[in-house]
Formats: sequence, C-alpha cells, structure tokens
Amino acid sequence: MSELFTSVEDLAERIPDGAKVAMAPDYSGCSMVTARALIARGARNLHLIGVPSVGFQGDMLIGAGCVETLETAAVTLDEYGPAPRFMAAAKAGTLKIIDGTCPAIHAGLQAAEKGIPYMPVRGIVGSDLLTHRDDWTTGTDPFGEQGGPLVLVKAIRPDVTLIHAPLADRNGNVWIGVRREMMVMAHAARETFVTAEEIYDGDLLADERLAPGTIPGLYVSALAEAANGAWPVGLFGRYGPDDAHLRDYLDRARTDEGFAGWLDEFVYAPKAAE
Amino acid sequence: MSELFTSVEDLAERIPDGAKVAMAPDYSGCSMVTARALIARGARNLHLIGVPSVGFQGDMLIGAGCVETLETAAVTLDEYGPAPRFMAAAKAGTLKIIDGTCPAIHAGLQAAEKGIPYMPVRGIVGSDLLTHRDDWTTGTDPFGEQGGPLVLVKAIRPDVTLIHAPLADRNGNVWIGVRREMMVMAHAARETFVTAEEIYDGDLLADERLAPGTIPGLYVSALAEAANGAWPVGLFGRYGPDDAHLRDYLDRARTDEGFAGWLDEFVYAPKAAE
Amino acid sequence: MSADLAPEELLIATVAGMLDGLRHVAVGAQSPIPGSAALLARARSGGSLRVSMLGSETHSPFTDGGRELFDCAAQGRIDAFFLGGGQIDGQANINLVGIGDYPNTKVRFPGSFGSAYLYLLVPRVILFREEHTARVLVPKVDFISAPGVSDDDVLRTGGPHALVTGRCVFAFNADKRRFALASVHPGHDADEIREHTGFDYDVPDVVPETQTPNAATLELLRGRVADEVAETYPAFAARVFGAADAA
Amino acid sequence: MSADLAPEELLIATVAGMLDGLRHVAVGAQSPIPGSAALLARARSGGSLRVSMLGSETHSPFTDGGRELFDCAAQGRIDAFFLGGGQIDGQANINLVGIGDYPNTKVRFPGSFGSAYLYLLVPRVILFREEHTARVLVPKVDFISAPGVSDDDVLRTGGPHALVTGRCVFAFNADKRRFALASVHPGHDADEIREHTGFDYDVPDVVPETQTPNAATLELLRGRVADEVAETYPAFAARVFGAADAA
Repeated sequence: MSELFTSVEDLAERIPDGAKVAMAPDYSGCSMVTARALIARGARNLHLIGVPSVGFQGDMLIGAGCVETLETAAVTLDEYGPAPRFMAAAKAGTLKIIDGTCPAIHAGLQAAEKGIPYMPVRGIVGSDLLTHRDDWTTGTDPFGEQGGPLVLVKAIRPDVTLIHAPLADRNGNVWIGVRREMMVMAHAARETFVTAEEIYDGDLLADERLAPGTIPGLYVSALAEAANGAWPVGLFGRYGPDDAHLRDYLDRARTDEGFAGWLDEFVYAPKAAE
Repeated sequence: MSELFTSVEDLAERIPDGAKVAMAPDYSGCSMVTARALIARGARNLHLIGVPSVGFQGDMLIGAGCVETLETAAVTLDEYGPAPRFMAAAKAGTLKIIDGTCPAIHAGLQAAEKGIPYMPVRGIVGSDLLTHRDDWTTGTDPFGEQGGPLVLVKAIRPDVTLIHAPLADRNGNVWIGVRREMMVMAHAARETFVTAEEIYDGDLLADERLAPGTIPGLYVSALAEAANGAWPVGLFGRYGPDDAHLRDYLDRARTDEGFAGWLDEFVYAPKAAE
Repeated sequence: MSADLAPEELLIATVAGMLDGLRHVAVGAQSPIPGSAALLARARSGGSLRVSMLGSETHSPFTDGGRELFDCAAQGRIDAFFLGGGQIDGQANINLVGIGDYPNTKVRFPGSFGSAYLYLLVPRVILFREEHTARVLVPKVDFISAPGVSDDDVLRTGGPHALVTGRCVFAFNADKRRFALASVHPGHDADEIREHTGFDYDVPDVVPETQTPNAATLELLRGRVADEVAETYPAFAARVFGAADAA
Repeated sequence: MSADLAPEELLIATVAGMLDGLRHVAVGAQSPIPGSAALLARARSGGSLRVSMLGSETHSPFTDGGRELFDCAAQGRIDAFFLGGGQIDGQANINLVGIGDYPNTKVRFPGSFGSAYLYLLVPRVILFREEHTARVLVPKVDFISAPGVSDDDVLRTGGPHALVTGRCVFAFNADKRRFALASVHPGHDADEIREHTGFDYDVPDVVPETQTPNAATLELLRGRVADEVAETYPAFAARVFGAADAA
C-alpha cells in the first residue's frame, strides 16, 4: 500500500498529455494544487470533462494551454461572472468544446460505471445539443410503453478522475460526503488520483457514519496529502473560496499578459523557488 | 409534517392488497414488525420484490398467504438453510415466482429511479432466466463498439418500498448508512414506508457524517417508530438475529400446523392481547 | 406601490404567486430571486411546500450526488423549477450556449447546464431573466439549449409556464406556442415592453399591472423569509432586505 | 498428508493456490472456505491482493449499495469470484433454481443470485461445491442459471476456471467446453471420482494428488488467517482452527 501515497507533482506527471480527465466543479472537490502542477509540467492536449461543469480549474488549465477539448454542461464561476480564459479561447476558436447537459454527463459516467455501452436519458429531444453530438443517438422503449424518442448517451470513461477530498486514510479510502458525483467519477475512470486535505487516522470504512460517504481505496490509484489543496476555490464543509485571490485572478485574466503574470506568480514561481 | 408519523398498523393498512412491495434481504433493513402487521390485517395478493433477495420476511409473508407473486434473485436464510414456507409454496405451485438475478433487479430499480423505461445490463445472455422473462429483452450497442447482445431490463417501479432503518428524524429523513440499495428502492417507488429503530433528535441532513447515508424525507410517505422493528432478524450495526427464535421458527415452519402455531403465538396473539 | 418596495421584492412576490399550492419546488444555484420566491411560497404554505435549494450548504436536500436533481425530476417529484437564458425567443426556446453560428459563436455563454432535460420534465418551469431587452428576448434563438415546445411524438411532461422579467410577466400558451403579456410591473407600460421585446406575443385589450405584495406578504418576506434567504445569499439579503433586518 | 490436516484446510489451501498473483478477489456471503482461501492468498501476497468479503460487517468493502459488486465486476476490477450450484454439468453450466421442468420444479433451490451476470464478467470464476455426487454433478442441468460457455457473438470476459469439490479438482477447458480431472484429494481416487460424477470429463494418463499445504502455509492458515476468518465466520473458524487457536 505504501506506493499509493505520492506527491502532487507525481500525480501531475502521471496524467499524460492527451488524457481524458474528469473534474468536479468549484463547489465540489477540485484538486487545484494538482491543476497548477499540471500547468507547471506543461501538460498539453488534455480532454477535460466537467462533471457536470467546470469553474476556475477549467479556466486556468485552458488559459495555460493545457486543454484541447472541453466536454461539459457549462463553464461557470457562479457569482464571479464569466470565465475569462474560457471566453477568450472560445472566441479564438482554439478550444474544441463538446457541449453537453448535466444529466447526460452523469448518465454517461453511470454507463461506464456499469460497463454498458450507453445509458438512455429522458428529455433533450429538440435541443440543438443533440444535433452536434455523434456520441448521442436516439432510440425507443423496447417494451413500447413509454412514448417518444429516448436519447442514448454513450458511456463516458475518463482515463483519469482527479479530485480533492476532505479526508483520506492509509488504505486509500477517500471521504467525499454527499458529493457522490465524485464516487461515480471514480467508479467510471480507469484511474483516480486524489489529493486529500487531511489523512484520517483509522479506517474510514470501519466507521458507520463515515463509510457511506467514502470512496473505497479499491478505486484509488494514487493519493497525495495536500492541505489547502482546493485553494483558491473552497472545499465543501472545510473552507470557502479565497475571494480576494479569485477577484484578482479575474482582473488579471482579462488579458493574455495579465494571465501570464498570474501564472508566473502563482504557478511557475513557487516551483522555481523549490 | 405531523401526518408523516403514524403507527405500524397504519403502515400495513396503507399497503393495499395486490401492491408491488419492494423489500430488503435479512442482512439489510427488514421491517419485520410491519410484515407481521400485514399478516395480521390479512393482506392478500402482494407482489413482493426482493432487492435483490428476500429472507425470513418473505418466507413468513408467503406462509401466511399474503403473497401472489415473488420477484427475486433468491430466497435465502443464509446459514439457517432452506426457507420452509417458500419451499412448500414452490412445491405446491401456489406462488408465482419471477426468477431474476441481483444486478438486473438493481438495474430495473435504477431505471425507475431515472424515469427511463429500461436499463441495459451486461451478462445474463445464455441463462434460462432470460427465456422466462417477458420484461427482459435484448438489444445491441447503438454505437457498434461493444460486441454481443445486451439484456434490456424493464424498469421496476414498486408501489411501495417497505424498510426498517436505524434512525429517522422529525423531517422524515432516514439514515440507512452503506445500505444504499434501500435509497434506490425509495427513489424508485411511488411511496416509501419506513419503520425506524430510533428517532434522531436533529436534522440528519445537517450532519456531514450522517447526511451521506440518509434518504431525504422527500421520498418518505410515512414513518413509524418501532424499536426492535427488525426482530427476529437483525439490523446492521445495531443487533444480531434472534437465533433461538429463528431456529424455533424453522422447526415449526416445516409443517403447515407448526407454522399456524407460530402465527398464532407471534402474530395474532399479540394483536388479540391489545 | 409602496415607495420603499424594492424591485426585487416585487419580482419575488410575483414568482412566489406562481408556486402557491405546489408540493415541491427546486431552485438552482445562483438564483437569489427565485430562491427567495420559493421560500416565501413555503412560508405561506403552512409547511406543505417543500423547497430544495441547490446552492445551499445548509439546505442541501440531496444525498445521491449531482444526478439526484435530475432523477428526482424524472420521478415526477419536482413541480417547479427556474431557467434563464442568454437568449429567449417567442416560442420559449432558450439559449445558454452562445450568439452566432454554433460552434463558431461570437459571444459564448456558460453552457446549457441541465436545461435540455429539466425543461421537458418539470411541469412548471418559470423562465426568469431580469434583463428585458431586445438583445435577450429575440425572435429566434441562435442555439436551442432547450426547446419551449415539442412535437406530439415527444414525451414531454414539463415546459414553460411564464417568463418573468424586470419589466413584466409573460404567460406561455403551449397550444398557441407563444407568449401573452400577462402583467406589466408598476412604472412600466405596454409600449415600453413592445419596444424592448424582440419576439412577437399576444397582448390583451387591457394589460393589468403586476400586483404588488400586500402588507402581510411584505412582513413575511422582510422577516422570516429574509432570514432564510440570508443563509444561502447573504449579500443579496443584506442588499435587498438590509433595512428590514436592521429595524 | 499430515494426520491432523482438516479436510477444510486442504480445500482452503487448494483454492488459495488459484488466487496467487491476482489483484482483487471478491467472496460472496456464506462462503467460509472460499473466504478463508482468499484471506490465505492475501496473507501470502505481501499486500498486493485485495479481498472483498461480502458477508462481512468488519470488512464491508463497498459503499454504493447492493449494485456495487456487479458494477465493479463490469469495470474489470474483480479478478476472481466463487459460484456454486444445486446442479453443475459437464459444460460448467450451473443451476441455482431447481430440479424438474421449470417453473414446475420438483425441488426448488434458493435462486440464481448474481450468477447469471458474474459468471460472464469475472475472469476467474472458481466453482466450489463440497458435495461431490452424481446428484449434484449432472450430465445436463435442468435449468441454466448461468452458462459455462457462450457462443462467439456473446460479449464474455469471464467464466469458469476450475471446479473444486470435496473429492477433487477439475480444470475447465473453455475451448473443449469440458472439464479435465486436475487432481484428486488425498484419500480419494480416480475411480471413485468417476463413480460419483454424472458428467463426462477428460482424465490425464497420470492423475496427480492434490498438493497438501506445507508447514509455512499451515502455520499462516492456523494463525493469522484463522483470526481473520473468525471475524466473519466465528463458528467455522472455531470448528476448523479451534485446536490451533488453543495452542
């Protein structure tokens, strides 16, 4: 089990260029510290999957040129407004965007979780989303009871799920509480890399109150302890976003030069100083 | 919210004859107290769904003549051996048995949970189960990547999910820990009736350690407090089975007369004594 | 209209009026006005209305991950939900993706979120967009994130009920596949609505004024509801109800 | 063979030998011998083998409800599992439903559980049935709960590896669609196996005796493994390893 624990830098090394990486939105568990390590190592051509959306993490990776494809239901910074680097990349046409919708992303991951090639999904029919997706098609109820076409969403199998969690134990069990979309992400992905705020002294699966919110170590490929690992976004139940930093980021990221300066200060400089 | 809480007898009254009732196996959360109330009220023609199997609860209800149809992956009393009243009914041909397999039952409930008419399931092809189910059919991967026929399992929507849980709060939230098949059962069913070992003084959803194992009150139609409500089977994390009682039951239930005596003593007599 | 009625209070009361009598209303993240409306409707319901606030840590209503809202809607357990749009057209189509010829959008919006699904499944979807301009309310959206109407062969149990803006309320008529002006907020008028609306809609002979909340509603809103709103939207609550809180 | 080697110990060691080198073995409820074998293989693996004991409260490995075992198998994360059968035939078909013409069975078994699924998905399924009689090992099962072999057009990533009984070990040859006698337990012989087996199978020119556990394995089994087994199967552990415990 000892090889389970590693460094944040190693996690970033083990996410290869071109990998399909599932990530959580800002309100869930974002391993921002690994996102910075990915930028620092010069990751390229990543296919990000927002489950079901991405926020600052996506914006930063896009801005740093790490992302070729973005598959998501939305890019949202919530009350902070539009995502500047995403908007710039969308305008420049340098980003391939695969527009989806939340339940279809959840369903695609559930299909991968079950090893089935697709999952039927309600709704969506009549949306222009459908006309632009070659990994969605339509079908009908084989039992002939429920009317209307049904959208069939192809399984989404990430190469890597990358998340940050409040607790992990020595066996690689990871507590994510009610944020169970991260559990589906772990089940669906080939590998799951986790940073944990804190190492729990004991077996998370042995506590009847903690076990129900725990991803078993079975699904976890590698783990790094990283206090404040979600910074500058928040971590549910632990700390809120660093409002001042995020507003400063938004201000700088309005321009290429400003964003480059932010990268120098917060991504490259800490690395160089080591 | 006050009408949420009621008596065990009322729960049994509100499960109508002919209802499709989803139940848990002995190792999960069995509302045995309500099963006895169903027998006492003379319930008939129930369609039991074992999720994914049934144990003593099913055997007792079958023995008492409450059950017309049994849909399950198995009837098992685990180390206690064969289920006597189930075996007798199967031999007499008085019970309609819909033989299934665990993952198909879970998948059918998940389809109902998602409001989709069916769920694709791996495996099963080549099993004689498939030839006897008109609510299963086969299909193919619409994306043409995964070879082989895929079994399509029709959604299972219970009229009622009946469970026993360690904790419930005043808002109807019900803590079931890692026994999350009971959460799918609640999502999938039209109504969910719960007996709870104990009433939790607070909001289960407000505690970050309890919330992940909690069925929100949104899904719960009615709730009765019932200490020892799983007796004579056990309740996970709380108490084990009443071994002496279960062995006595098995001994008596070998014959019709013996079972009738057990009913008189443990189902009808307590009622009559009220 | 009370001189000190905040515009947000009028909108909250207006939306709340569309929720009375329902069993369960879900509200998405970053929706302070719909959220406040749902809490007001709950306060008036005597406990019969359940409100699931998705952006709220304290009210987190779900325990099955991000999919639960969508599954719950498919189970028929959600009576009302709120959607907006970067563009909204006269057939109630909404566009959350961008302006221009997709995928080469000139202006990019955040994305469709769950709209393509919930719009077809939740019986009473209330479109809410404060900005009421011809830029937002267009003849035809450039991209249909979620369609306002569907052909008969589409299984659809949900759809648009009304469109509430900073200037007025439009009711949606699914049979006619178009909006009708239902009421104009105090201080606005029908001509102004016409000028700032890019799509065509029906207008009744007499256009009523949007009803302002009565004293009892205002008291509830500024008291109990303001406190509840502050749990999820502290800045919003302070700005809109701040004076009442200090009183 | 050590005079005091319990028959269960031989079976445990035999099954454990089929698990060496694997990453993850799952064991169903009410399976003390397969469970003990998995724990023995884990003890020998230096921590590289993960064991998920489904009947165990203390080792509860899953947190996503009853479906997780099946989803996990479909993800390719389970290398080995154990199945039994009221009837097992020469093509490795298993019957957990009943004897007679279904649905009018003369003898009813408990039901198929997850066999119809796991048999097709788990790469190394070990059939385990202590009772070795012509009543159990039949030419053709009356009901196929799960098929031993599949046509080429069936997606199948799992299947039978071996059949371990109280008398012998059969290896399954998927290409030939039949069993071959692999070894006979000490105290039994090939003729006896033939007499008590209802199906036809291949027999090598020389039939080896099933290897008995060496001293190191026995020590591990009666020490650390016995303690671990006792958490899930206290009565079994006391009966089989009781003397060792007291020593």
